[in-house]
Amino acid sequence: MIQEPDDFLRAVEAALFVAEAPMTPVALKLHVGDAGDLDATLRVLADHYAGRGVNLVERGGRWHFQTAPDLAHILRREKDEQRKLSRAAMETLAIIAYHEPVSRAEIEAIRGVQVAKGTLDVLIEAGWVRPAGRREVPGRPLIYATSVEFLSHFGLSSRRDLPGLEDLRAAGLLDPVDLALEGLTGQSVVENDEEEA
Amino acid sequence: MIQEPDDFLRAVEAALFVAEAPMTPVALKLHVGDAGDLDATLRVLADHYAGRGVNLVERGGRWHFQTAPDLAHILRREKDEQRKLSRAAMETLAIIAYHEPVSRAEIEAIRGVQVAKGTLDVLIEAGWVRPAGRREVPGRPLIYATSVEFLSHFGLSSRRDLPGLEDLRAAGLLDPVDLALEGLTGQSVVENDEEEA
Amino acid sequence: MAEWQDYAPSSVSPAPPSQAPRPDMLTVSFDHWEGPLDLLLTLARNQKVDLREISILALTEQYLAFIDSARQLKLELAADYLVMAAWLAYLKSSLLLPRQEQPDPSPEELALRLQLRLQRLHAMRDAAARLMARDRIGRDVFPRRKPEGLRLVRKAQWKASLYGLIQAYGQIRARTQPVVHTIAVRPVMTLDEAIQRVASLVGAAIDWTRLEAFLPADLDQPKARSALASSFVAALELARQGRLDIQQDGIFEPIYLRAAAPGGTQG
Repeated sequence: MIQEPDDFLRAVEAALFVAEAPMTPVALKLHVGDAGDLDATLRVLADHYAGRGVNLVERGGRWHFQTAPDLAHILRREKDEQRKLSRAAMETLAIIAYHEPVSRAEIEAIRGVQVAKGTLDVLIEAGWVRPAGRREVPGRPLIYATSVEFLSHFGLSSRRDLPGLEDLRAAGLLDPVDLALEGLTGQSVVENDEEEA
Repeated sequence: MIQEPDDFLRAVEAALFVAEAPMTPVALKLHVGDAGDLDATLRVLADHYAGRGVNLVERGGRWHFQTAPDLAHILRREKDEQRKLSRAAMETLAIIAYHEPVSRAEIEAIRGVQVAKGTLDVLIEAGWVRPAGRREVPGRPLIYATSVEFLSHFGLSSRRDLPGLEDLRAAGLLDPVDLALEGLTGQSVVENDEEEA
Repeated sequence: MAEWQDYAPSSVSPAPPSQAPRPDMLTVSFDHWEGPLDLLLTLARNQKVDLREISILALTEQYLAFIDSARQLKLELAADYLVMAAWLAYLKSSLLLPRQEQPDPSPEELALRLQLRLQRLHAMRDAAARLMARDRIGRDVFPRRKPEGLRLVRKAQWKASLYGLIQAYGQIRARTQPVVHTIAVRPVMTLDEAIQRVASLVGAAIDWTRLEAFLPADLDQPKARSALASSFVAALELARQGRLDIQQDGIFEPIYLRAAAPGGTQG
């Protein structure tokens, strides 16, 4: 059954292994010569690799090795990491949620500090914020809005569920005294967490 | 006889196939998981590829696929021509490999000439030699050793595979001259006594 | 011992060792050797295949002859070649000395030491050649030229709570809202009012009376405190004017007032 691989087959195998791109039989012959039946050898090789982790496939007359399609997850292994949103990102998200759609300049105006480049990226990567077109004003800035994932992550059925300013005040969340106190206890009122966004 | 490759083996095969550098079993496990006996699988794979155009080899505890050496002539390309190492660099590399860790002064003692400025740099730049701390003697000289890249480049599973290492060791040719002299003069004194007697 | 392999990388070419070991056959260019030890090794290998059997005396003579011929050709010789020549000349004369006149260390030991050094250099040269002859990556064996690469994608699972969100918003608003200071109009009893009131009431009080008794009844809290403070200051002012006396038994004790006794101020 299993025949010892002959040198021609070994050469074809090696040539395809090192190739930078899929190879036509003509190109292969430049390397491996004419010492064997190339078409037959390619078929034997393709058969040999058929059930393995690496397959030899032909696409548009060019041959190449590729990993078996069902193993894609091995090659791109994702590892979940729980990460806490930085304060800058949290504030930016809050502003988008309350004021959407907003441009970056508007977010900065409300926050009173610049929005670092990575901050919006993080929110978009998290799936909570999406670009929502451009504002038809000079410069046509991108505007941002929250996503459906945002609502589901925070358990909101709509943005209207967000507590209004009056609710916030009643809850003491607008109390400057709290803010000052938080500053004193070192809970980062100062905007030095931009870079960790 | 031939057993159908199982998914774990296929995964290991695919991971090694796409890997950009030789992989340790630990790194492999990050991708292929723990669903099988990795060491045994690596050996099965190495056996499977042993006679083929592509081989699975272990170098310094790391595994990679490479083409069979006898096929070099069909695979070598003009631009693969490597920068030739100077004789000084080759000897210095050999001295480091067979004596490691070794200081510059010790290399010079063997070669009988100073190690030129660029010689060690070339070897370190090639990734074959690395500084390996300092010798705790007066002056605390830097000492050098070979790297895992050295092993993979020269096709060595481990330093024990260095050609002729055991012979050289047995012949005392890796001992410093002083040490060898001690042994020899001890003997020669006896011989002289016998002659005189 | 592994056989001594000829070491002849193409970049270096002293005269092939297989040729007759005549010193003048060596190309007289000192660029070929990496120092005197290298030259000595070349000479030694011309003499014997096994370096353990070479004659150091013969080697010394070859080296000296070689240096001499170079001198006759008026070649520039690096200092270390001459140093080695001098040392070998000394070694040669010591080796030829009668035994009892031998200096310490013995010339035999020096010769042996040189031999050991040559053996070691030769061994490493041999090892280097064998190392270079191995199947080297990129020359004899090839990895894939364009591997796709394994990716370990760290996917962040961002954590954030609704409370954190609205708290953040509250803090932005609190931080960025202009702070307005409103000074509330508080219910107070003015000093003038208090002086008038205390002055009129104290006239009616013959005996010591507590300060609080001079305050209007049923005042609410802020006004009551203001009235107390104003009345106290009013009492001080009236006392200064000599219109009433103040008495307090100690700190925080009740303060008593009465109309000023004619002619006396103490109380």
